[in-house]
Amino acid sequence: MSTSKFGEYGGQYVPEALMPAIEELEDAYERYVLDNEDGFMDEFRRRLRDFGGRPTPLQHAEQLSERYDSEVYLKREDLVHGGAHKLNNALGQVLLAKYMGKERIVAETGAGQHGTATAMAAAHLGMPCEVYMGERDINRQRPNVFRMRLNGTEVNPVTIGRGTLKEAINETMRDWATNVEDTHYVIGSVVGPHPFPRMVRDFQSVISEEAREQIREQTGRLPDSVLACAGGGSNTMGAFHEFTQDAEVDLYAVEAGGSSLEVNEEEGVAPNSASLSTGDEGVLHGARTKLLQDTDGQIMESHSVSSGLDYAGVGPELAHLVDEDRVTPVTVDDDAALEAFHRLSQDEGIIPALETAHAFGFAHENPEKLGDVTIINVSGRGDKDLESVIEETGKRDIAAAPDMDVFTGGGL
Amino acid sequence: MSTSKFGEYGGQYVPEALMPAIEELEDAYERYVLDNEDGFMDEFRRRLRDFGGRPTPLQHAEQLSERYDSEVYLKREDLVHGGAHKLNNALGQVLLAKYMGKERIVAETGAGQHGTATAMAAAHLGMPCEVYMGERDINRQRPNVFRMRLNGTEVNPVTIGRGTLKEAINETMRDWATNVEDTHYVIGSVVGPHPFPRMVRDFQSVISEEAREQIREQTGRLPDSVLACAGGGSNTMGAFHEFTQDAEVDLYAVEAGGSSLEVNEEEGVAPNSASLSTGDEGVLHGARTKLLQDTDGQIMESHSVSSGLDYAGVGPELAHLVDEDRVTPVTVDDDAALEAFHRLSQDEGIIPALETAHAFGFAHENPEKLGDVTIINVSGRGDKDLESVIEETGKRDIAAAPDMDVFTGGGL
Amino acid sequence: MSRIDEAFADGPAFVPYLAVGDPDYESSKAYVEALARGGADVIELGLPFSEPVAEGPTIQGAVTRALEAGMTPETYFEFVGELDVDVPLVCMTYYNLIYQFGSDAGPRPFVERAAEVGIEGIVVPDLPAEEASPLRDACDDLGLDLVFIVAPTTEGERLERIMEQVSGYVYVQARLGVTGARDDVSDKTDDALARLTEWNVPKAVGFGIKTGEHAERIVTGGADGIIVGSALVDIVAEGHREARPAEDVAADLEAKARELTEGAESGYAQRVPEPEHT
Amino acid sequence: MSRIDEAFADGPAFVPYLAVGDPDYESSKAYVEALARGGADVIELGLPFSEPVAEGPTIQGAVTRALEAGMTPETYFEFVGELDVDVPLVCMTYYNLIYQFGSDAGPRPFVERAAEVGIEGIVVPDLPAEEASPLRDACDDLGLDLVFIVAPTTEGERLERIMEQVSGYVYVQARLGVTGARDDVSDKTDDALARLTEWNVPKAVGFGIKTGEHAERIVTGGADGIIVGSALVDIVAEGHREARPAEDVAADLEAKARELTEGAESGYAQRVPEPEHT
Ligand SMILES: Cc1ncc(COP(=O)(O)O)c(C=O)c1O
Ligand SMILES: Cc1ncc(COP(=O)(O)O)c(C=O)c1O
Repeated sequence: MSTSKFGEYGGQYVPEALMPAIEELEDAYERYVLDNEDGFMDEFRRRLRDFGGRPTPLQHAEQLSERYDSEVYLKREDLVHGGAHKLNNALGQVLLAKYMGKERIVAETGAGQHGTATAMAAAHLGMPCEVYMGERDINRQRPNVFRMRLNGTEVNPVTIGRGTLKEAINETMRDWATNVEDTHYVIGSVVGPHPFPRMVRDFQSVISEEAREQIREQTGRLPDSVLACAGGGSNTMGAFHEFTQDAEVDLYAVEAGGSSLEVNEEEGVAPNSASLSTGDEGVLHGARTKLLQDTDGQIMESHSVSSGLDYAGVGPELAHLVDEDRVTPVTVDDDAALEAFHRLSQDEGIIPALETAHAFGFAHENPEKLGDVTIINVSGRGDKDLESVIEETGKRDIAAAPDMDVFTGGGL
Repeated sequence: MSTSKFGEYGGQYVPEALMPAIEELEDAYERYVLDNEDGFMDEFRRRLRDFGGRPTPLQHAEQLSERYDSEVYLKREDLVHGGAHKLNNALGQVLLAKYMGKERIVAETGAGQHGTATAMAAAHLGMPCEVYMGERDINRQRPNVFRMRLNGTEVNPVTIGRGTLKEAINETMRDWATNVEDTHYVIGSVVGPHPFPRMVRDFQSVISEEAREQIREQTGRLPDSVLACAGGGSNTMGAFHEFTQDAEVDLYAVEAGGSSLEVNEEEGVAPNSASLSTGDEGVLHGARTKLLQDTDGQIMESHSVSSGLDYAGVGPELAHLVDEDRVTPVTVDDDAALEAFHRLSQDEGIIPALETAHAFGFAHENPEKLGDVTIINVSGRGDKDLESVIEETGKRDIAAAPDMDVFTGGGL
Repeated sequence: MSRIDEAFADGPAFVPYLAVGDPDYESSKAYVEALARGGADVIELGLPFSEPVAEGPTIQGAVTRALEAGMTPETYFEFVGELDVDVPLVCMTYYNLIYQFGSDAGPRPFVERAAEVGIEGIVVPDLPAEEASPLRDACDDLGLDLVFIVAPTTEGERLERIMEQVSGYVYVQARLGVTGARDDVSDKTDDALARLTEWNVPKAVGFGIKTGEHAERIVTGGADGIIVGSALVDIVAEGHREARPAEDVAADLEAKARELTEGAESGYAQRVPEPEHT
Repeated sequence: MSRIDEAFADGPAFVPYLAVGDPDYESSKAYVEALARGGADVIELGLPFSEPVAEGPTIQGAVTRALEAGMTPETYFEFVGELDVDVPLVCMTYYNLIYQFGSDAGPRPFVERAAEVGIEGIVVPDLPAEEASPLRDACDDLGLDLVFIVAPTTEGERLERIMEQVSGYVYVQARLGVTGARDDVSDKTDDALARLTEWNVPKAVGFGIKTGEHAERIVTGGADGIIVGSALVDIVAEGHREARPAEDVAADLEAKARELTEGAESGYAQRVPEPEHT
């Protein structure tokens, strides 16, 4: 049996009603994913290629390489169908749900990227799908809401709390607990109870499988560093996994520093989403991991300019790798992320997701950490963020931002 | 010397001020593109792969295949960086401009896809860029305008006329005529004076090069038909070119039928963009081709729900292939295109561009024409069209459309 | 035999739930005491957690009100210590609050403090049997019962694993989903009870019970107790919404408790006589 | 020697341009006649085309007004036929209108009809020498001059190819870009004229000339004529915008024509004597 823990982290802290489904999933994970029963993994890889557009390129970034005096390579997950790495996992899980005979899919979404990926995968495989999304996020990422609807998915607004990812996960767990018999919950990151963190990582590892081979082909060596943003940590683990055994490769998990790393215990608000960097151990959404919590153990409201990083928890495996000193957690704040968003758009002709922009913010602030060869994971594209970027750029004085005159009258 | 004509069509009908630049371009086209001088084509192909994300998959579409009782394969140009086939050409031309020592790029855009593709290519290659776009199109495709600005491109609104593609081309030609010495005009389709139609086709032919090989790998045979939408006709020629010698492959160019194929001579308005199907010979934007014009030769205002097809002309090579009976021109109207947009989004989890949706509309209305194996070119993704689709769907009773309750309060 | 076991010994037990501190400290105390007066045999006292994943909208609302009014684990324990009731108290909360309490890692400090203020049992909706041993050990050492939930989906080996660990009573979840009062009684209740006959531990059924009539039906079906939360929280919420005096709300809660107690007793009276539990 | 050649024979030619039908048929006629009175030696009469790619905003405006007022090729020819002026007329239009005219394909029907109403030359901004032979042939057959434009970028072989085909006069484009009145005279004018000295055909400079002073400078520099469009269309546009009586606008046009004619003549007088053109 696959172990449910990563060191002290992980486990299965869920309502009893879900445990049978989780056991069933564990069994399916082992048979189909680990043992390729009925050719599951072959079908998954074929669909990831034909429907998803894999492999994605590893692109040498000329302007950034010059800027940082390091050979910068971009792993282009923004080119995956739907615009982010999220499809790697969503397609895997929806297909697995089909193999398991499930008849309905539910999912949570923050930035809407996991929701759109799940909606696409569900339409592709003919599965009915409902997605829970915080009301605040619905307003921050309207194009993604519309895309889900177009794919035939129901979008259920979650109005409780601050209306972001944490609440959406709560609500999806409640749906799952109600409809567990015929429903699979497609969780969107390497979080949740075992076997999710391990399974999602396995689906996402295609990123580092490809990148490791590509960098050796292109440079004849391994990189000195790999950078990925970290919300729940699925693009992160996906980009790191195959490199974890390569001790010479530094792995940087770039978290959202938000507006500040200080917390407001009184209000229960952390104006950041830096759970690896500043959080401590606790239990949330089915797993023991590093969390943003107050001293009592109440979960804090996190914050980030990017919805997809705006989460108080993080994958248990990452928490473990940080404790083991294998992964270095670092933070980039909202301002620097926006700046990096504009810089990449102009320098390289790639408009990144705001989540992704954090990884580039770190490269910009710490070029000396990159080494001679670095890989930055472009976890997604920024089309979903245009409205937020107009608004957030307008509030700040961002050197790299273009003049936005064409947009008198605001919003899109 | 490459010939400037396709049968009677083509040629070089431009102001004298541009002729030296066009001769220079012709020379550069022959040396770099046709003869791969200085390894131009190698660099182009490498960048198309690493930056652009090629090759794109040829995906078997399971739900459509069942629906139409034909093996339907989708050529996934929507997965190209930027979301459409347009980058194939834009990257080629911006790179060529660099090889030619030009220092500035101008381009026109309709749907904004060619503009964003050019803006991305220009940022990627470090070239200053200005894009002309009709004011009406700016309003129909705001996300694309914003993307261009983010890539550092200037967007110049064109207010004359109806403010669509035709006027944007006029205005870009005027800019080019003014700044011809250091500027290259990256035209967005297989239109304009020689060598543009031939050169743009060559850059886009990668679509059918890949598709022809992929279909043979996947089915062991050639398709019975290839379908592509046709505005200027660049995705069309790109998808057809390598099949033109295969007499057994039917080639369907699907034009925008708009609201009607009837024209209003009085008003000078054709409520469609079906120049291949209903237009006749004339000279526009540098080439002799099929046009929507009144009996005097004044160009009509065209119309389509999709900005990218909304053009009164078409590539001269397509006009020639239609006269030769090698390509069959057909039309799909606004309603059927919207219906097809929703159908593909729900059936296959792919949200197509409204332009692309026309090709699917034809398949739906004429499944018997597809033969046993068909390739439909998915020229682009629909993210840019979300606003238009909400609005246009709201005006109609579209069976395939989802309920749009989440969007009370209108637009995005 | 624990005091909780005893509460189930003579006739059906009525086990009400309230979120502590909803809508404020003092009212909440009055409400708990009213439930005791209304006939409660055991009281489940909810310690509010920010992520109540197992709760429906009613109890989510209670938790939010209590947290906004400043409820914390330490305040909760003070509250329990001050309570003037003579029935066994069970703490219901989520694992993170148990895990974080005190300076040492692990659940022991929480259980120690709970024992100190007179808590006699604990139930943790997000702690399945698989992850329970540290808490189980602490409860055993300190003489607390550890209640587990059995869901409609719990069968076979899983059921056995839980039933080996449970003490006090087993919380029989009457239907899938989250907490919340319902207008009907779940069909699954009887099945669930049937699966449990071979075990001797008292079976308290919860999830959806709203009226005396529901209570009656469920006890008739063989339950040893009924757990009622949302139907009571609804009364608290309405009182809060309408800014009614706490005494009036308390009186309503007492009346509701009585209705449910009586319903349960009436159900018990109708039962085909069977060997009583020890 | 055509009548157009003759117009350049004695002293510098003033060649004004107006879009026919701007802002309406009758006013437009009055305006053209006013230019003749003001000293025009040749008049370029624009036949409005929907896609005036070589024009700047001023002439685009004129074209739009004329089209909206109903101008068509056939109306244009009627207009020309009715004109009461005694200077050679040159039709300026885009190739598609020439190509589409009449029932036969090709430019011949257009040229025949133009000849019939008294047009003596044609200039087509989007028809480079490479594509001109069918029109060239028709013009030759019917005795019309075919004027070509030489741009600042036209050099070497291209220049020779054009100069071999041109007749009437060569239109020397003074600067890159599109039509439009400017406040300065382009530096490139002298270079352009210098490149053309070896050919005997009259050289008329256009693009940007606005004042008598500009005209003077350009003729001093060696031009055989000046072509002025936008500066005149500006007067028409302003009259239209302010709804002034057509006679007043016509008077202004006549005055402007006179200013430009005089400027040109004064420039000619200042020229270092050189062998006159034949
Ligand atoms: C583009 C992109 N990158 C990163 C993330 C963060 O998620 P994770 O840390 O699981 O990769 C998201 C989440 O929505 C995302 O959309
Ligand atoms: C996605 C897409 N498809 C098709 C077209 C039509 O252009 P063409 O006919 O040149 O392929 C456009 C033009 O913008 C487009 O954006």
